[in-house]
Amino acid sequence: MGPTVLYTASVFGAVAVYLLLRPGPVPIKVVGTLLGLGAGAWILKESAVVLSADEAGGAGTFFVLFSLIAIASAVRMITHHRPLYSALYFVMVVLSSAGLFLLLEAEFMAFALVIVYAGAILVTYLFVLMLAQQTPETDDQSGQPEYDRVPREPAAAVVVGFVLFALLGDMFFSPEGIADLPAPPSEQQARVAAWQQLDALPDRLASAVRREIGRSTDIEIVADRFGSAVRIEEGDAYVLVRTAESTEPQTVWLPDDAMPQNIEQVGLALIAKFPVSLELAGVILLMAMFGAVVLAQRQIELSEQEKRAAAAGDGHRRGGGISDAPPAAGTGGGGR
Amino acid sequence: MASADIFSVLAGNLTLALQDSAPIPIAETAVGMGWAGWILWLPAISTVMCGLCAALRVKNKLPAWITVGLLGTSFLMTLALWLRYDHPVVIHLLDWIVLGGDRWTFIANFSLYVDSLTLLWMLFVTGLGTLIALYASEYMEADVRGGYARFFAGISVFLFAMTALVMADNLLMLYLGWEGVGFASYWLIGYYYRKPSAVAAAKKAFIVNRIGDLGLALAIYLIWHTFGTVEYRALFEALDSGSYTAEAGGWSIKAIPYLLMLGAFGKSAQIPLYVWLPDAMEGPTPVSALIHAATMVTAGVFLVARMYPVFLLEPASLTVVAWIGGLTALLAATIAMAQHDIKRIFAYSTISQLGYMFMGLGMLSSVGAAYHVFTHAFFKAVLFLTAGVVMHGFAGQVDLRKVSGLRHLPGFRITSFTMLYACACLAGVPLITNGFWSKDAIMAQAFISTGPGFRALGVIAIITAFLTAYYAFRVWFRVCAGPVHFEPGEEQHDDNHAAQHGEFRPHAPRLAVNLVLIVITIGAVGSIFLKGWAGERIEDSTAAYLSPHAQGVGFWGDPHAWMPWVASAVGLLGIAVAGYFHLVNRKAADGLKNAMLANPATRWLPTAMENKWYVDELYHLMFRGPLWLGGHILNLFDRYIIDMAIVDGVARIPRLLGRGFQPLSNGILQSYAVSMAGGVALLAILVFLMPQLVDWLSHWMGGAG
Amino acid sequence: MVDKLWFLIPEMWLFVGVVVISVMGLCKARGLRNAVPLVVIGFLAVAFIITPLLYTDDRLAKVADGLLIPMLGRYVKMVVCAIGIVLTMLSVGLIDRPLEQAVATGRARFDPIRVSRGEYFVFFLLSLIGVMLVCNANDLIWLFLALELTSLPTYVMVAISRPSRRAQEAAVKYFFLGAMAAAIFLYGLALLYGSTGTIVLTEMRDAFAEQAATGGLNRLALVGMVLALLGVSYKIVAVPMHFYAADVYEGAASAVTAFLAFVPKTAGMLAIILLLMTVGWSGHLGPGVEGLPQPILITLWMICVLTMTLGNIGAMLQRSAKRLLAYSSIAHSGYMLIGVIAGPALGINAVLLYLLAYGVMNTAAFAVLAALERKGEEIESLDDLAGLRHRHPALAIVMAITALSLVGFPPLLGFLGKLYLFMAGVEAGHVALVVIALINSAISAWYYLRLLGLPMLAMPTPTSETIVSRPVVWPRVAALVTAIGVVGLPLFAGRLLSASEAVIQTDEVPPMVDQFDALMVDQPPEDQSVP
Amino acid sequence: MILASIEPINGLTLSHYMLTSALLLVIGLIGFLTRRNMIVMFLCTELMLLAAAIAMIAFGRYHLDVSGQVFVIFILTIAAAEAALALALVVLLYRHKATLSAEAWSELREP
Repeated sequence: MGPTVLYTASVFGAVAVYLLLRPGPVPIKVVGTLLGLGAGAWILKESAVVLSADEAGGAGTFFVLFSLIAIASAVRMITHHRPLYSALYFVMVVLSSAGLFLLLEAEFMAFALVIVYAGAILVTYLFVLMLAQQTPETDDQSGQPEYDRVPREPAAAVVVGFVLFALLGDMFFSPEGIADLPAPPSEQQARVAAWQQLDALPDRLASAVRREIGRSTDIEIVADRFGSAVRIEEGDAYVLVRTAESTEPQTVWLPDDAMPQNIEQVGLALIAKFPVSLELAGVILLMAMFGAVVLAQRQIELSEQEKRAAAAGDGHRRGGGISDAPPAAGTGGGGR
Repeated sequence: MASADIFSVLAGNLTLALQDSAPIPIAETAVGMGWAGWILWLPAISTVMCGLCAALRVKNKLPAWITVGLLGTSFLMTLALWLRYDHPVVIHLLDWIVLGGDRWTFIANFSLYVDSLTLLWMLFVTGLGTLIALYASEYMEADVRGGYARFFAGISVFLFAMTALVMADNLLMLYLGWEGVGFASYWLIGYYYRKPSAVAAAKKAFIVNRIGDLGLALAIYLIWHTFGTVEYRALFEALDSGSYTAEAGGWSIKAIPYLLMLGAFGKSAQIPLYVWLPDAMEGPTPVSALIHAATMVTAGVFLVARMYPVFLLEPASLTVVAWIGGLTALLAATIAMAQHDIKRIFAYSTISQLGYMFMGLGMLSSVGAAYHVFTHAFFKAVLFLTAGVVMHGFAGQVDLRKVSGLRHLPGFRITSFTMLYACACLAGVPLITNGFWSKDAIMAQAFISTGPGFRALGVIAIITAFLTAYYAFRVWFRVCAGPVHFEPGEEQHDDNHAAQHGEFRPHAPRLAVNLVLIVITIGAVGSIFLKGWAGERIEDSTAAYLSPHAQGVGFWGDPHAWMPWVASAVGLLGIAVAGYFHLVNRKAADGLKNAMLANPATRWLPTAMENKWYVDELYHLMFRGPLWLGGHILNLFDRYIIDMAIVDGVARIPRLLGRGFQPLSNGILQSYAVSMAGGVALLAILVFLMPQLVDWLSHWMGGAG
Repeated sequence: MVDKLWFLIPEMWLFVGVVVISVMGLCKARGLRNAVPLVVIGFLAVAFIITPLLYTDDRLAKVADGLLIPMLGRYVKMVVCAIGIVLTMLSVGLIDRPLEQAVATGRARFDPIRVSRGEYFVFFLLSLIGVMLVCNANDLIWLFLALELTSLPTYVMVAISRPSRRAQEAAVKYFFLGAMAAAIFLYGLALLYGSTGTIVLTEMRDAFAEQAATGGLNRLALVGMVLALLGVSYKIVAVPMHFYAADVYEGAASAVTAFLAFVPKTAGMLAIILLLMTVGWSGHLGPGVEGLPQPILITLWMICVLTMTLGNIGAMLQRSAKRLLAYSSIAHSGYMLIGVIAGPALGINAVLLYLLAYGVMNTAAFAVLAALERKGEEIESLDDLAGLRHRHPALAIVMAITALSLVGFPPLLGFLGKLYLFMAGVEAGHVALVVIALINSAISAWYYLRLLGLPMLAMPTPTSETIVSRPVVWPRVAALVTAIGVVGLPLFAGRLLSASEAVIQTDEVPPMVDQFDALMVDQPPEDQSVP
Repeated sequence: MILASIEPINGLTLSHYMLTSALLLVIGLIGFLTRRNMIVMFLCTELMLLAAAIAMIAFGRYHLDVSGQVFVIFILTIAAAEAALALALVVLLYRHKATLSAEAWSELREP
């Protein structure tokens, strides 16, 4: 299987998106949808993914489900003529992406995505959209302003987009996966790396050890000469514990569930590896707040009329020389 | 005899004899000569002081006296340097750019390279600079309340840059001066910035010069790349070592002379880059005299002379120099014959004489060329200065048909006779004029050196000498001889009350102007006796090259023997023809021209000559046009090809079938976004997808077929 | 980590400044509000002074293997602070002018909710902090965040720079297209992460070296690098991401335009250098790997040539001074890319030097525009400069000198920068590129001459007669300072070069600092003991 | 599907995630180029950022490395900051022209 499938499917996909983008009658939309689905199905079939339910605990099925929902919602998002619906479709994309994150065992990011994106950012969008756009009387397209109904140069955009897709797909799309990718660490290496992080979490280590040896009295975990308490042997970890009873250190093998969980690893990396970036993100958010305040507070423009009035000296409404530019005259309160 | 072998020689291989190449004298580092730096710094100080005068709005002649004083001092120091000179030296002044490490270096300091070539140039640059500044102090006095200080600041900048150019000890400093004189020229040509033509001329000069500068810049780079240095001393040492030859050096050694040539031709107004010089006459006349006749335009000659050893590595380049010079000399002389504007005639004559100089350099007569530079500086300065007197005296009148009989007018006597002598020099009147001797040296060499078509060039030079004599005396007979008659020009001086009453009285020149004219003329006379001296100067320098001697025997075997006779004959013949048409029977000239115009077969000749062979128009067509067109085409390309054809065009294919075109407007955010994304996609196709696509297509086609 | 924090002290100090001025801007006392720019200058000056003190040998030794170019910060931070000081001068009196006038004349009461001068300078400083952080970046997150910190404030600065719809239009174009470019950049980073499995730059370098040793970089890395370069091209206004430049530069106030032409461009250049540093130029990946990988080289080469050429051609057609300078800014990015292609050490040093040179020249040009106005509106058209000499001779001379320097006229600053850059290109064997650049440089004389000729040679027109200088003196001071820099800095060529050469050295080209020891007689020897 | 069962995903699985991510990026780009509503345009850039986030997470999972996930946290931060500024700007523009069309703002252009 050469790139034939990919290129042809790209062309089909491009035509499909184009048909869906441009305003037109329903049958054309149906054709577009079918084309798009066909292209997707062909790629799925040709890429020989095994969609068996038992692969990785059903991950295959879930992957297809989530990614199809994400892609379909994304297409719908850019093709829907009502911005509000676009935003809601974006929520769908975010939710299904969160599903993909779960499949990728990034639980923390999955929930953070839902909370931050779907919960916070999108709500802001919806808020502004509702603020800035009037509710159409009818549900069909005629109620929408022209700029929402008619896309701009869809064919050019589609061509550009799918050329890029061909490039990226060409790279990702081959029977054996992405070519020349460095081999991932083996399971054992991964376990070692995870265990090593436990050193940075002494309380968690101690409680795991206590649970393991079944006592809550004082224990002392003996560190090795490098100062690390967790000793690892072939992917499994143990600690040497000195308890009140025996002076001789006792070996305690740690159970798998003592291994740092995803959220702990993320948190640890965030604090230990990227502290400056964390601060930087804080500064950026502060800056964004400043910016939003300044932009929202400025009622910048003096109309010609007002300039003359200000020059004549009688033009100061509240605040004097600067005044609210009236929302473009005669729209009947363009805020609704 | 020459015409017989033109073709055979042109077709044959170049057989320049290089047997006599003398070793280049290597400079020593001078100790305790730091004072020579003031030759360079004094003009700079003068610039600053004139600038201060401009800022303080000084309304008297102070800037002129500052300039004359400081430049005069500079000249005296040059003189002192010359008197103490015994061997080439490098005088270190300041560190400027020092780069590099063990592997390579790039060193360009503010240092002076003083050899006799430098001194020869510096003597007339500073000397004439001082005198012309003195002349200008009177000539420009109408502007005392205007741009007087600005003018002298410009003159000082020019002299600073020219000094840097000539005295530099490395090519980068030379480049600094090179750009500097170009800039000063731009400044001074555009001095009358109220005249749109002056501004246009200034711009033209700058841009044409930049084309040449590009060549120089590339040449400097290549020299550095090839020889590992831009310092003359190290460069000449490397050349002397003999390890660089055209065969061994590869393409860069071959390319360097041609690039240098491009730079030299730009600055010295040779084909094809001469078009800026006639227009440069829009500047004040002292500027024309100083910059566009005596000094700056010889920078190209200086460059070739300075880099002569490099040219000698690739002798074919010298042949090109000679031919371009010869053709330029002829072309400019024919144009000069048909002009009516005195300054323009002299401008074309400058181009023509510069052509002689290049011819001399190209034909291995570096002594002749340098001597001609030296003599030309004097008589051309006089010619321009007298033209300036005419302009000044007759309210900007420069048309030689409208001024006549100057020598009979009171106060213009000195002007007339100095002009007569200068015209005689230009025409090459035998024995008593310096031009005769210098031109003769070049023309004779044409028949000695063996190179492709050098004999033909010699004939061209002789023809040009005839034309030169004709147009030089055409000017003099028209303007100075004949009955007294004049029409004033359109520039009314504010103080000329007579003009307001309909009565025009010419302004006779006063003390400073007359003094300057006389001094320079005396200098011209004196330079007759300096041929041997100039020759020694050259043979001691980097342009040292022992010209081939005549191989033949007897009178006809030695061109140096018979050439004076031939040159005298054509010169006097030209003067006689000019005398007939422009003094004895002035109607005949017009009659001849009208007759030629009336005859359809010959009509093209006077018309084409008067229109300068349509070169400007050609240039407009060739350069300005395409540049302008290119800009617009690329704009259109940006707007229509990128936006419309590539991006939108793809979008249009379906729409062309349906709705036709939709007007494309710009300034729209998403139009930019599409262009950007389109650029990304194009790059992606080019870099990553193209190989894949080709593979895929060939595979697919192969599979299908 | 604590060792690295030492080098962040200038940024932290400036962040203190951010806090101080954000409060000062809201003060009721007019004097305090007006003192905001001075305070900014003070903070920048202190940062300028403390930066070289922080980069000591022992501290550098501790972090040396954690950073790609440990010494980058010292040079860049000093340059950014110095240019930042001049840019601050340009911005004096720019924001809140009508309001302040109204307050001064008693027509309005002061209302802290309405002023934004403090905020403007907050954005200003934050953006500078962003650039300074870029050069300390040791992972992709840091790089990305620092770039965003550089550019996000500029979006707001454009919008509030002047009370005109044009400024807001410029802001929205700049912002939206910038967001698109940032997304492309980010996707490129994701691919780079995928191809190496790490986001730490030094580890990426090692991973790439390993890949290169076993059959070349993988495709993911190449595509990712190209996408990242294209994304960051937006910040350096390079083709094909240059389309916004003319509009945005025209719409923003001149002071902000000067800022845009220097600060994000510097950040972008540094980011490109850091990213390419992971892949390496000739000899960086050890024997067997020559030069930049082919696709990256082709991409950069094309970007470079197109950027120079389109920039110059575009500038030839402009009637607006600001648009002209915008296109000229594009062209200069193209020149700088030659140095990037040439690679360490010479090319990178040349780029760093050129950034300084361009910063000074560019600020000088915009300072002239910012110092002039007509009826409270900035001048934009070239025709407004006609005959400037008659009314504002000093500004006209500054403009003329700047134009000459931008052409690359010896011995001005621009010439020095170009010389070094082109030499670096040639040394690396990219002669064709340098020739194209030289031709471009010759073409550029065509339009720079208008910047020179109009103020100095043309006659004032009735419209240009109505131009007055801004009531505040600081933009003129900035023009003067930068003009002195354009003329005077080349005199210290040796010292500048040694400063930029100290940034990055390889074993290939011996350190050139030694050369200067003998020459800088007046310099105490310990000044040069830069590693 | 909890992390305790750390085992590498194979390259094939990764390639499917990456295809999804690339498609989302491209759809976001297309939307940005075609939709004229400024708010929807910015939503599309958010979609592009999301695509990058998916790529980061997938690569992180493949390399069993958490820095991909950490990167995503910062992507979210930037997305939020950009959204705040963009929406403020859009509101500001909306006040002037009472339209969300990007094409309403084309005063600055080549003459």
